[in-house]
Amino acid sequence: MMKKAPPKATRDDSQASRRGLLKMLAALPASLMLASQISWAAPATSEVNTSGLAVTDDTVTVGILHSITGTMAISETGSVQAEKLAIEQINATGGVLGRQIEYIQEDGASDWPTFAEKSKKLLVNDKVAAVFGCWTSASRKAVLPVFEQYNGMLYYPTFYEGLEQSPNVIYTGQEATQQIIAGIDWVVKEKGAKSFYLLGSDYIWPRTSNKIARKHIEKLGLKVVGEEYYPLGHTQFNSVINKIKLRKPDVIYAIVVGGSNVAFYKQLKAAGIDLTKEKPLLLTISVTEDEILGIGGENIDGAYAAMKYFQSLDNPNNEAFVKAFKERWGDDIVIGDVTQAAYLGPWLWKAAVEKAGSFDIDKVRAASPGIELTTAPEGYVRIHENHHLWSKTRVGLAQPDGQYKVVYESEDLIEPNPFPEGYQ
Amino acid sequence: MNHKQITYFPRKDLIGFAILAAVLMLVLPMALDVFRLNLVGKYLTYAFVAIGLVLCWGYGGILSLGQGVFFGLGGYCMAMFLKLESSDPESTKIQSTPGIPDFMDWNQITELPWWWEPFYSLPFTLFAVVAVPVLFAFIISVAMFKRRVGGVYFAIITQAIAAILTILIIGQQGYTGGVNGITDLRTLLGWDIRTDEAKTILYFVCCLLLLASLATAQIIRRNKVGRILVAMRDQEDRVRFSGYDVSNFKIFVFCMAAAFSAIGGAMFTLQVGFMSPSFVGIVPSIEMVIYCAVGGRLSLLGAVYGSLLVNWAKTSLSESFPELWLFGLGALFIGVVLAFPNGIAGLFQRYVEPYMPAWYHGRVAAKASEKGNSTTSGDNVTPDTSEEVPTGSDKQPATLKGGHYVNAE
Amino acid sequence: MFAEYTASELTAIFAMQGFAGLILFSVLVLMALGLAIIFGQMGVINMAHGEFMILGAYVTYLTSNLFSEYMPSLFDGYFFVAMAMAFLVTFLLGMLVEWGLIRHLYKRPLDTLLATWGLSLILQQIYRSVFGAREVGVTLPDWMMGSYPLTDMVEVPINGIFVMVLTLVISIGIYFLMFRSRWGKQVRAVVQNRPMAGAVGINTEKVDRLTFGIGCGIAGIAGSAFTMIGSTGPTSGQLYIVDTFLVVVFGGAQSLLGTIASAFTISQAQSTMEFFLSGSMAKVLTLLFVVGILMLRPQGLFALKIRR
Amino acid sequence: MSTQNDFVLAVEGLSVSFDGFKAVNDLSFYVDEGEIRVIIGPNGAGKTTVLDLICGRTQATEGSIRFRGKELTKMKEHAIVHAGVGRKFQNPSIYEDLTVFENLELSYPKGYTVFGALAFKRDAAVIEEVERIADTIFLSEELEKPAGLLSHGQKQWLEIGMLLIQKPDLLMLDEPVAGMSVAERRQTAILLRRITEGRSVIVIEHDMHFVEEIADRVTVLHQGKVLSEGSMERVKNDPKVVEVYLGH
Repeated sequence: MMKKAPPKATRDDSQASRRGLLKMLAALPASLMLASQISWAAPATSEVNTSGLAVTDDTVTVGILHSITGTMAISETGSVQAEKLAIEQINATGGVLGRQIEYIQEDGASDWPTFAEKSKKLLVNDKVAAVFGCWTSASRKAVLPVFEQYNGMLYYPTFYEGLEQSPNVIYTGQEATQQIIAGIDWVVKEKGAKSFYLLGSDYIWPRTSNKIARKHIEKLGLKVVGEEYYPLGHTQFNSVINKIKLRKPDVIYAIVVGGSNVAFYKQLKAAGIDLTKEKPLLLTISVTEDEILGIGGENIDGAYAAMKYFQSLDNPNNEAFVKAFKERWGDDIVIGDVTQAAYLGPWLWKAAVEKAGSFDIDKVRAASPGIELTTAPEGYVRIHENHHLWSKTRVGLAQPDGQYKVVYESEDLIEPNPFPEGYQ
Repeated sequence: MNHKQITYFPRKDLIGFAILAAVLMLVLPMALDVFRLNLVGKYLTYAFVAIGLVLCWGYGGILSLGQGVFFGLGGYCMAMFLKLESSDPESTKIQSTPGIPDFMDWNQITELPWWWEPFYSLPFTLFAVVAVPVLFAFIISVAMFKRRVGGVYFAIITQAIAAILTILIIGQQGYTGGVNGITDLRTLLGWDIRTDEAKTILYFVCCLLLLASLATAQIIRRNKVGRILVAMRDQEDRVRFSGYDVSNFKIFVFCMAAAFSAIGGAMFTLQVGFMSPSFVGIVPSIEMVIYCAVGGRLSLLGAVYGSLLVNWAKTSLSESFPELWLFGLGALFIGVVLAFPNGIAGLFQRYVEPYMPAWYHGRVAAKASEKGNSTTSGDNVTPDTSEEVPTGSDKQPATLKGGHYVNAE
Repeated sequence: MFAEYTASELTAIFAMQGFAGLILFSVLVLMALGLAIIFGQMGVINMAHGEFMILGAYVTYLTSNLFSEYMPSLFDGYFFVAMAMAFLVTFLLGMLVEWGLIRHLYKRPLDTLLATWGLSLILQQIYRSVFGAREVGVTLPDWMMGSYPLTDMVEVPINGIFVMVLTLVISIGIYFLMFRSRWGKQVRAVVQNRPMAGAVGINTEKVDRLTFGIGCGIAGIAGSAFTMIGSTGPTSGQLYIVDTFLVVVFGGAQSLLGTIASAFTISQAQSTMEFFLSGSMAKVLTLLFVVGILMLRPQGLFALKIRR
Repeated sequence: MSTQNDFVLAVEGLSVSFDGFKAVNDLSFYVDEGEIRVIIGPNGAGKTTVLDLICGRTQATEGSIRFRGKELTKMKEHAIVHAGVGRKFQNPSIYEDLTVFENLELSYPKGYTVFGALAFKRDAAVIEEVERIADTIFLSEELEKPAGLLSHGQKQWLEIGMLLIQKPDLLMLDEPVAGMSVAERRQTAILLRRITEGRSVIVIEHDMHFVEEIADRVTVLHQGKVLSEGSMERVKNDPKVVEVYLGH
């Protein structure tokens, strides 16, 4: 549950007036400003900002663009919290190039044109140095032309279907092949799965993901016994559950999203399919700890999920991250894969800016490939030439308490491959 | 006697149109930067829908909760043309099948579906932008109105149609772009529609089309058809027993509303650069009704101002207080219905118009003085006035009998 | 498609599929009954119906938290308390809404539609502010989840049975309320002839308020029951609205029996088609089927042919 | 039977049932050219339903309605109007938001189709006819008034005027003097006498004095059937009628 945010978070409301003040400061005689610059030992604004971004001598403004109203607010809230946390932590450790990060938060309202409008506002009016945001593919597709036209930088946190590689986006979540292939290989190898039933919500990510899954399953010489899509928001799954019972697949491969998830898992359990018996086994790539909150841990107990991050990951980075996150947003909060990926955004941007020695979008872009983050909660990540992240994939087993137990972790970082040959 | 001639544009309507034209074409372009102007252009595309709703709902008493369907269809037709243009083999050479839209390629479609082919032609597209939604509206309305489905039932069925179309568009993503819609539209006959200059030009095109639509709607409204619509809304049976086939008039006005919405949709696609199924659904369709209600469901000009106002409020409120926005919008729905059923236009007529000088009302001075100030606004309901809002009378506006039950007495 | 299965498997599947249809039927009836009372008897279109349902779900959530906190020993039975609470809360809110909003709009059915839509937006935002944007997980007593195996193949979901029994109880309750109680007589009198009902001493305002309240209260119970099969979030209510209205309209607005019959038709059509087609197409075809029938029979399936 | 074409209206074997209840049951009657026929009967006798059936508002279950040789039962309302049947409702049914002039103009028999209406011109002929009718129905002074502001009696007249302007051959009036003052009632009787020249009229009425004043013949309906028919004098003395209706 979302707790009332501590006073710190109200900062975005007073943003406008503060920025006005800062502009006034910037207009003070240069000599005065010089003094302050020297004292902070930060590079001069004229050096780090040649393209008119919202960078002053002691601040840099970025944008946060997620849905905080509408149907997608359910999913995007975690990302907003993670991005704010990362920004606050960066500020506490001295900011970026000696400048404190300020953010302007906009509401995409779960409506794609609104995303486009707001992204344009952030880029054109507010001249933000980077935007952390978007969740659904549709919202990303809507803002993409805007970012390309006005040359902005978007850090996009969600695992998604791939088939895209924009110079103006850094994809901090996994693209489909990273998530899918490792997961399927694991169930085939460890659980001896031979037949699969593919199920998804009816839109591009589940469809494309299932397409990749099907190709891979068929490549392995195994069988897909059913493939099915339901409209977003569908709440009746009894018929498909019967079909699953009839076809008796070894694995239900489920990419159901949003509110449908809750209905699906509750009805699955009620229909007598006990996932802990693994007959059939359920493998999902769409249910993070965030979703389990709504589903109820007891209803999804025994399902497997393949993604790159689970809150229960056992490493010092993650321990610190989870602790900080709970301190900031409340004890009963959970952290899902996307939330973690969103947390990476500001850190990756900071690293790229510092490597480039400039906030200029072109320089940040040029500096981005090869940027690594050893402090990532998920472990080590590195930005690939194609703007996606090298990352590991893990398989988690859902527990009644709503957490995943990590049962498998890929040995090496998996190379992002947004345009997989032979899978299209 | 002043009933001798029907004037399509009585003086005060003319003044209203002139002011609106001046605001849209002069004041706003001078006052706003391109970004904000483009936003206004986007709001104006909703005004097309609102104008259609004034005719169809305000005058005809037919409430459609599926206007987004026509807005969307018009927009999709335009988007298909633009998408084909931006999908030439050269710029799509990385695809496994170059020359088809990118989303088709992602869905393993290797050949352009036959019904996309005609959209290579701009004249055909412009024709289809209006013809496809109107044809669709025609089919729906013939089926419904010939069977005398009306009022609430019609509203709910249009809602269901919006739901059906949304699911279809999302489900057939290989042909429609699915939930993402048709995105990344770049040029119109080689002219880049994303530049600031293009946006400004498109804004003016949008304004001109809007004014033309307003004029068309005004003529219909002042015409005998307009009076039949009002008559039909109030006493449908009487109209029928005066020898009119009521359903034909309903079909006509519903198709007109669809046509306006479709033009709005096409302009939306051009100005915003994409089209998505989120416009076809139920929520935007109902929101479009509120634009019309806020402006005043009987006022064409009000519809335009209503669309501008609500959207402007939405943008600015959601920039600073996103949580408050839904409260505001909800309160707006309730407030308009409870307190101001005739919206901004009603307030204007009640509180401003009586104080306007005689030249505004367009009467010969003698006539005005002869009538004197006997009633506050009795003049308002003579045939010369622009809106049939019986202000000054304290009864519930008789104009709100929109809902007819199919099987009520 | 059935060639590869044995006869017993097929029977089992058909039995379960029939059962799935019955569950869907109960769900639709439960969703639609409250609306049928409000829309059918009062002519008010309550677009906030879904939000009332979700309110019931949130009340259930709160009650479950309360029980697990203070009375864990009684947790198994909390659901009944939760349903009663859900009814009470939505009933009261319903009466409040009637008093503040609906009663001003009885002559303007299309306007109630807009006003209640506004109300639904406000309620959604309230839920979001109070409960957070995320969905909440309602913990159910163990006995309610899981299934009861009839044979090796045929398993009956317990929550499905629960919903069916609940639907039956509520339907019978409404039947007695509407057709056997004094209040029901008054409601029907007011529906048939408002001035006359007023003249013979029925307090029509009170009847209206109670009717609206009870309609909302039933929505609350439905929402409470739906925590077993669906999600509870600020916008979950919107998922139900189109289906609910179609059920009511399809049945013929003034007939409760019609509502039940239409729920049956729609649920059977949908669950059969879902079995043979993909989910999205089944949904589209069901909606088209309903719209098509409504065009042929605009009064709905069971409307009485009345004298005008 | 063979001579039915001599009648303006021939109703034969007409029945309609609403969910089993027979509101009109095997009803037959004939209206002559130029006749004023008054239909009376106790509440629920099916009077208004008969008018609804004739003008197409309700579909007959059985039987035929022939108007000047044309079968009306299968025709749409507006087509029946075009055939020459006009109908006035029990409650004045006028367009309150339009002026008296516009009310009458809308009933002027021109521009019935959508495109006809779009092309409709308010020419001299229209204005002249509207003013003539307004004069007939005592509303010349009120032409510019919104119809909603008229008195109840004036509204009744306006609706009659809206029928007259259609020039129907058969005029059906449902309780034309209900709610009128004595003076208005007298004026209405004069009006009715004036307008029946050259057309037939069916009137439903409860007011016996008014019925006596205007009726050529009277049909008494009871439980959807003809109970008695003939001159007012004859009907008044029919013992069956006295029993169910006048006797109370």
